[in-house]
Amino acid sequence: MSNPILSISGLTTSFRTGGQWRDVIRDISFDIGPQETVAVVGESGSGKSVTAMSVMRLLGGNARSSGRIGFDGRDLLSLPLEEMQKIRGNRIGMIFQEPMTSLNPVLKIGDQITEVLMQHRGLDHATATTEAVRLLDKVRIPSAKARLGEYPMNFSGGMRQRVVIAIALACEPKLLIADEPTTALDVTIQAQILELIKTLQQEEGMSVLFITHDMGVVAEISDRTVVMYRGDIVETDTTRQIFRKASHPYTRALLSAVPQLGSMAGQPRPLRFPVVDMKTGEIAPVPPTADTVRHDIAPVLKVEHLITRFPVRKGILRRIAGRVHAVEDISFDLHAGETLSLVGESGCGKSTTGRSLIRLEKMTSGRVQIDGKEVTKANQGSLAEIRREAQMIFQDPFESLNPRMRVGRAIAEPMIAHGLASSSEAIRRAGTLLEQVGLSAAMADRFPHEFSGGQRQRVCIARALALDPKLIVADESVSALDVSIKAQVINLMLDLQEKLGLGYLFISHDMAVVERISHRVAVMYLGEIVEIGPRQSVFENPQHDYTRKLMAAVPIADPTRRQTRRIADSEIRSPYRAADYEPAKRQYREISPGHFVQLTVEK
Amino acid sequence: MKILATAAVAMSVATLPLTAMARDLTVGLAASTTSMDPQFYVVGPNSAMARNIFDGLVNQDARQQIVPALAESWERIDDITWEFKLRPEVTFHDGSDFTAEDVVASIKRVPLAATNSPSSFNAYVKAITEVTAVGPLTVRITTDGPTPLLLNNLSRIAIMPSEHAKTTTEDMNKGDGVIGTGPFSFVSWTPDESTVLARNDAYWGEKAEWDKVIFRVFKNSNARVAAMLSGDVDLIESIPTADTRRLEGSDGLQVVMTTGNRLMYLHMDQDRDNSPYAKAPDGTNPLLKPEIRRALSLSLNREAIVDRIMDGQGTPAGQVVPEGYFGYDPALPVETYDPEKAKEMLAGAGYPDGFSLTFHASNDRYPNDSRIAQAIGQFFTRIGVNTSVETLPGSVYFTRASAQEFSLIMGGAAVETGEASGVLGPLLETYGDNAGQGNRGRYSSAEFDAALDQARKTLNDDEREAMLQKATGIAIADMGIIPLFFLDNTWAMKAGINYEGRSDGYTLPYYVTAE
Amino acid sequence: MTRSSQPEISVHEAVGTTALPAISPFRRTVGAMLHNPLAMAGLIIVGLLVLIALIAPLVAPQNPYDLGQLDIMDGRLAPGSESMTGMIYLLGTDDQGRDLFSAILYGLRTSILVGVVSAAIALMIGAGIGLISAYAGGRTDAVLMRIVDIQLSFPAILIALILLAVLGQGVDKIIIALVVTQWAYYARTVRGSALVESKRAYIDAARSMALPDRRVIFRHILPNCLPPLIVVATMRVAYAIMLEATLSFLGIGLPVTEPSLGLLISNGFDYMMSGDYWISVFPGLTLLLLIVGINLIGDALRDILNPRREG
Amino acid sequence: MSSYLLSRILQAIMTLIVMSVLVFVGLYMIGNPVDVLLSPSATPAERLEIIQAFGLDRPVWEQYLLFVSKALTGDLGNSFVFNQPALDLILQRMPATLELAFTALLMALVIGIPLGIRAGLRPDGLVSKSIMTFSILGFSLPTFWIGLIMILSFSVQLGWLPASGRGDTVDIFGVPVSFLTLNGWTHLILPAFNLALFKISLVIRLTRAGVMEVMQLDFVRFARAKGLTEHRILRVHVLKNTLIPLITVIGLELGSLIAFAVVTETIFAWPGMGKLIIDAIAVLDRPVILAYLMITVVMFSLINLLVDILYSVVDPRVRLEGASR
Repeated sequence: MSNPILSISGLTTSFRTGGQWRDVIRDISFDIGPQETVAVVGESGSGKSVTAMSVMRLLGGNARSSGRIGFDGRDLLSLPLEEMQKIRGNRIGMIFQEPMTSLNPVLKIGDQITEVLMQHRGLDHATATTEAVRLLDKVRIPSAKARLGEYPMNFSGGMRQRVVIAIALACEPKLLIADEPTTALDVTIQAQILELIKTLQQEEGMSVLFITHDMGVVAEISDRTVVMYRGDIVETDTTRQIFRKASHPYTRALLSAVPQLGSMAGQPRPLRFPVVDMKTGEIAPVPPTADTVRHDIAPVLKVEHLITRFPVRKGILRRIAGRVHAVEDISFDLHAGETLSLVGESGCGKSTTGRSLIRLEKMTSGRVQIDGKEVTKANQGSLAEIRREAQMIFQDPFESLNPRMRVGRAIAEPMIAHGLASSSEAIRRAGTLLEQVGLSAAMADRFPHEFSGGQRQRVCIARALALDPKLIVADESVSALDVSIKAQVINLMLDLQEKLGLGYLFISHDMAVVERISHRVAVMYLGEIVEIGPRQSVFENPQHDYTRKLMAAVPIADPTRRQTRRIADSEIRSPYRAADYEPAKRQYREISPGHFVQLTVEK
Repeated sequence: MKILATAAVAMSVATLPLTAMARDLTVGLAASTTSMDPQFYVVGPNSAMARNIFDGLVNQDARQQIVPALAESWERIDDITWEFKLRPEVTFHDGSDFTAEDVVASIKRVPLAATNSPSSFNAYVKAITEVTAVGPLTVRITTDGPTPLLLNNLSRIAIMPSEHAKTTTEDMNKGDGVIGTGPFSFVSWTPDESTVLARNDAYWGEKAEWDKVIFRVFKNSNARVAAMLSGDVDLIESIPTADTRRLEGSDGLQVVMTTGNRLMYLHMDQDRDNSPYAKAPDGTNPLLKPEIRRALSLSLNREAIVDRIMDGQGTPAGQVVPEGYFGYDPALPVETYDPEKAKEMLAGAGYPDGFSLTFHASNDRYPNDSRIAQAIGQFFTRIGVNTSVETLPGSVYFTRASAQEFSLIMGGAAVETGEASGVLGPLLETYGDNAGQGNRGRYSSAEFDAALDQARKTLNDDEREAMLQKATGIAIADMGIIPLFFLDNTWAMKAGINYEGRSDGYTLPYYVTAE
Repeated sequence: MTRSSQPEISVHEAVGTTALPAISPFRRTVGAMLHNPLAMAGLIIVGLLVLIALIAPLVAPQNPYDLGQLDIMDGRLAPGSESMTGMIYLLGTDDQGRDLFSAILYGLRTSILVGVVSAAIALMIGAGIGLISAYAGGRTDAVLMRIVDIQLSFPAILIALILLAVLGQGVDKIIIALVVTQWAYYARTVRGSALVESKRAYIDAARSMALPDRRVIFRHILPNCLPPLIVVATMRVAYAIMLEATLSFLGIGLPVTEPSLGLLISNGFDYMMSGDYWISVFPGLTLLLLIVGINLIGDALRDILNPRREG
Repeated sequence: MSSYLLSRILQAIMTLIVMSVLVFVGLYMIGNPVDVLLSPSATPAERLEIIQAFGLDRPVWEQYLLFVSKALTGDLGNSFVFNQPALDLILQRMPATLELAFTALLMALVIGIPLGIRAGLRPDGLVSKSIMTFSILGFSLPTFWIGLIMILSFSVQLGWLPASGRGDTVDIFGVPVSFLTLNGWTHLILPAFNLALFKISLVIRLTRAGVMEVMQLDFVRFARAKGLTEHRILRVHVLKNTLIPLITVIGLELGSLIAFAVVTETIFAWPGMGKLIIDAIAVLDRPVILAYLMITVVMFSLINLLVDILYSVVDPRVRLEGASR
């Protein structure tokens, strides 16, 4: 590469913790050429974000960096702060992961844009305002002029990220650093933002340093890829080469753990992820999955016309001003040994469905039976019995364990509370359960904070198993995990399904994971199931517009299948309705056996 | 003194700037006047302020003895009829002449001004059945019976112009009709903050020395002392005992103490066999026995209390009025401190191991009241009476004390009239609808009642004094109350200013002189 | 959403045991306290003061509450003076001849007792109401929180003043007054954190396991509301002690014969200008030391238990 | 907004009713004011007369209803002691108290905010630690004690400032204020500082905590990434976010300043409402106690309302809604 825009060499950054300096990234070197997009990819703790922050020198007093960061012929690390401030936001733009918090909530959008223009380009306020309108137009924010006077709270996540991009690009930087810019966004919005970045890069002719953990996004956007693992660069190559034939075992392991949408074509049953030997990089063969679905007995879960609505009250009399129609008239069955996935974007009601089933939310109407027992009419006592049959695993492993309770105790507690075992017996069984989920019995004495995220999710699974349930509702249970850990946990879940004949209601926004794990899939949109059917049928022959849109938006971890998509810049709609709103009766059409699609009645 | 004032005026006209001309006196008061109506509320701060602006037919001197004021002389026509000759050529602050009509109107106004009063002046005029102007400068007063205290009572009634006889308290509080014949005229009043008066140049007596007097209110004693020490004020009243020595020791300051008319005393439950807070081993009320009460009295070292707790601001008492007061009996000594004898008497009365006693006192009504109570508790304990002390805010204390909820209490009583009867009646007379309202110990002696009653009806001063002394003797012999000491009234002032002090504690700038 | 800030071991995630001792949150807190010099200073100060308050009857040369042991002839002696019986008054005496050293020890007892007991009762009531409010939600919550709001908009001193005017004097009365003025703070704190906690997934998990409400509230929600509660309680104890002293100073607190620190200060202030400074100053310094100590601890706890700094 | 106002007014009225009932009954239980006021020599007939004149012979509910019906016409009764409308007495003293409280509040803000910002920006520095230690001291010094010490040192020992009282006042729109004269200032400064001390510490802590919290937020990092100077980040981004939550606290604190003025006014003999209420409690001047409470309830409700409205004006995220969390 002739003249790199950014040239990092020998960059080491350390943090001070407890009076000691600890290296977080070690001896990092890579370049970014003109108009090139370089992705830095890695899992949590790999140091990818620290690398980006080191370039911008945004790490604060507890961190120090050494090495050289060449930009424009100068070493950024040795620039005085005032000089650095002239580069930030001017020659190098940066966007962050959380669009919800990147903007100052009490300043108008317009001011937040113009201040950069005034700072770096020396514009007066009027010119800056005109320029700000142009920038908002450029990131495709409708009626830009009117929105300058609004506050961030009036913008959706995707729109905020557009504003952030507009600010980052305000001074036409030569380099854009994007630190996980789409991670917090829904998949259709993510696709929009990725497209936007790609388009703008071409228009502006800038280079992009793209930090992400998502191999799909990497495949989609980058020319070259830097793979980081625990503070080191393990591999740097063109993106195509990396995906075609990664040289480092870690990269291979990472890639093998990434589910690729469409890779399950022709596979009728769920499939485990391959396990890679970290030393040799050998991929062990995937054991075939047994047919676990028990169609012969009555379904373990039967849902009929479930409706859950949340009233929104206003005024002094607390009158109901409207309702959020979180779950709107949905029906399905789930058999023992079967995995049914509820898939959809945020606010579609998939989580509320799961929570309504075991009455964590109060359902408005409908009928739910678990193992033949009526949930709807259950009193406190029989509810306890029903809940024993149906357990839930939650999204955030950091949140779902009581931080003040030893994990053994946490697993034993339901057994004791339900009078299923004596205290000592329960603790003993907790040990067994820990072993069953791949941990050791000795860990029962530890507190949650002493475990990693993946381990915690295993603990949660162990706890869910404590009551010997027939059904597990897994609410985004693997979404927060790193890919490799995600793969392990999914493998564990499949093992347990085989061993125990569990039925899973798998709630997820991740189409690729859903494809891997499900027997059947239900796509939810605005509280309704728009399409439901056998996984193979739905994925290979999607019927509903929304299903297609969803699938088209998913980035595929294969640079050869990179596609230019035109995703309409639409927002996800809200299921809030006026108090007197009565939804229309929905009609479904059966496409193939068990595959139903909602007939579109909407405008 | 008149010469001095004139000289000052002359000098100022000649050479001095305006500020030096004014001889102003700034006084730090301990309590605020609550009303500018001199006939509204019988309470010290109001009466004291009224004395600056108003005169009575007669006034009380520094020892509360009667001196002529707006009445130059008087004679008793019979047992119930009095005739007063008024001072001629007296004018009110508004320039109008003072006549007999004004006296009649003023006395008749008293019941009107009593509306809503928490403690009205009615008591002082209730004996008067008729008051008439028999001449422009002659007034005749008829009473419902022999009233030896009529002059004392009249000394409390402020005389105001007849045209203001209908002026309401409310209006007077706004400054309307605050017009008297006194040495100072009213300028302004801010409750709880300040009162300003100006000299009445037409005063019938000697003119006051001060052009203007500013009274500032410092309820907090430390604040008052601090104001004195920092020179913000020229004179303060009511020195906190603790600061007596400091003020005395300060350069450029002097302290004046006079024996006051307020007696601190103990009341003991002499009514019930079972008293709530005094329990002999057998559960009965030991305070019923006079020898026990005597033993308690003997146990008290009054000198020590006055010296240590009051920093000398008091005079040990063996009877109800201080020396020099009408009804004082020189033959009654202050009880000598004798704890040994007290113990003997306890044993003699059958309580060698003492008894248990809870002693109640107020904690915000009298100077150092809670400290005195504790000290008394010490002395009681030392002769073997197992004593605990409880002090309460006056707001709670008085209600409960009146309801006989306590067994032994401390109180303070002031002789507003200058005569022993002012204390003997309320505190010691047998409790009843018209008598002994302050007798919270329920002492009752027919002999005492008879002597007091007779004194009240006797117009002859010598005879009356003898009867009062007799009554006092009986009560003290019975130990109906245990007298402790008389509170001293105190003032501190800048050197070069003099005030002789008064037994009623009033701070009257008229009598404040400069060297 | 990934948590890039959490150091995580990936791919070959250590499934085996690492020989780490299990550290309870409590022990972590204590450990952190021991490493904070200001907190240590606070702990030592408060520890010592509490200790001497506890053993006051053993170490005090005089029982200052026993009138029989006092003699006004020994009143207002300067520090170091000798009594008539040969005892040395280390810190001097007050107007009653009360040995100030003893009086401070006993006063400390009263002050700490009043502060701690009132805080404890207020905490129990407040925490209970806060939990109920958070867990019940809806109308119950609205009504309870309205009461709390109203209570909180009224300054403690005003409420205490009126209450004591109504109730009269005494240790029990002042404790009641302090409880009434303080419970709302605990209620709000507990409700706030209980709401946060009850929205967290581990509570959903507990509920999804059909644990009884009582168990969810007391075993899961309450322990996790403790950190902010402890901080508030520490600060509130200090405040309660100060408020008691203030009320005693205003003459509506405790009986004179059993002075707390506040009453000693108030009592001694009358003698301040006449030069007998010790009667007010020594109890004042003791009070100051006690409150500073407690606040130091509370401050350190606030930093340590702050969830933003955790992990 | 209007439904919000309505609910706030309803709430204030509820508070008024509850407080007045509680206080009325409470005062009824304490003691009979007549016993305190009347001279011991008064006869039962005189006593009865006064009791009737004050309406104290009627059952408590009747007295209360009478009070309420009069209160609705703006008559809160006459002070037993002053025989003046209690309301007038309090209103006369209110300017003094408000002047004291506002001066103290101003001091707290002017001193507290800069120190708090300084301590929050570099929390581990020596200066910051000194500021925090000072603030702990400020928290720990009982108002009354420090007041006494201040009088002792500045007035008695050094003689710099007057020990007590309110200095010369100047009328502004008929309201006497003392901050316009030098003499007034010298009287105001000690009590105001005494009252402010606790709040200074509070403001320091809140500001510091706010600055520290805001500095951690993403948008500050983003602002840095925009290349803004630290000065602008602090002035525009951090300060506004820090100070907005402070408004609520300041509102509540103003109320508590007015209440705590009771202590300061007692010590410095400041002629305000606080001193009046203490005196009124001492003699059980019921109408004054009640009127004081009614007025403080109204005043505090008003302050809280103003704070809420102000908050919604400066913070775009807040919208005023009917009574809810």
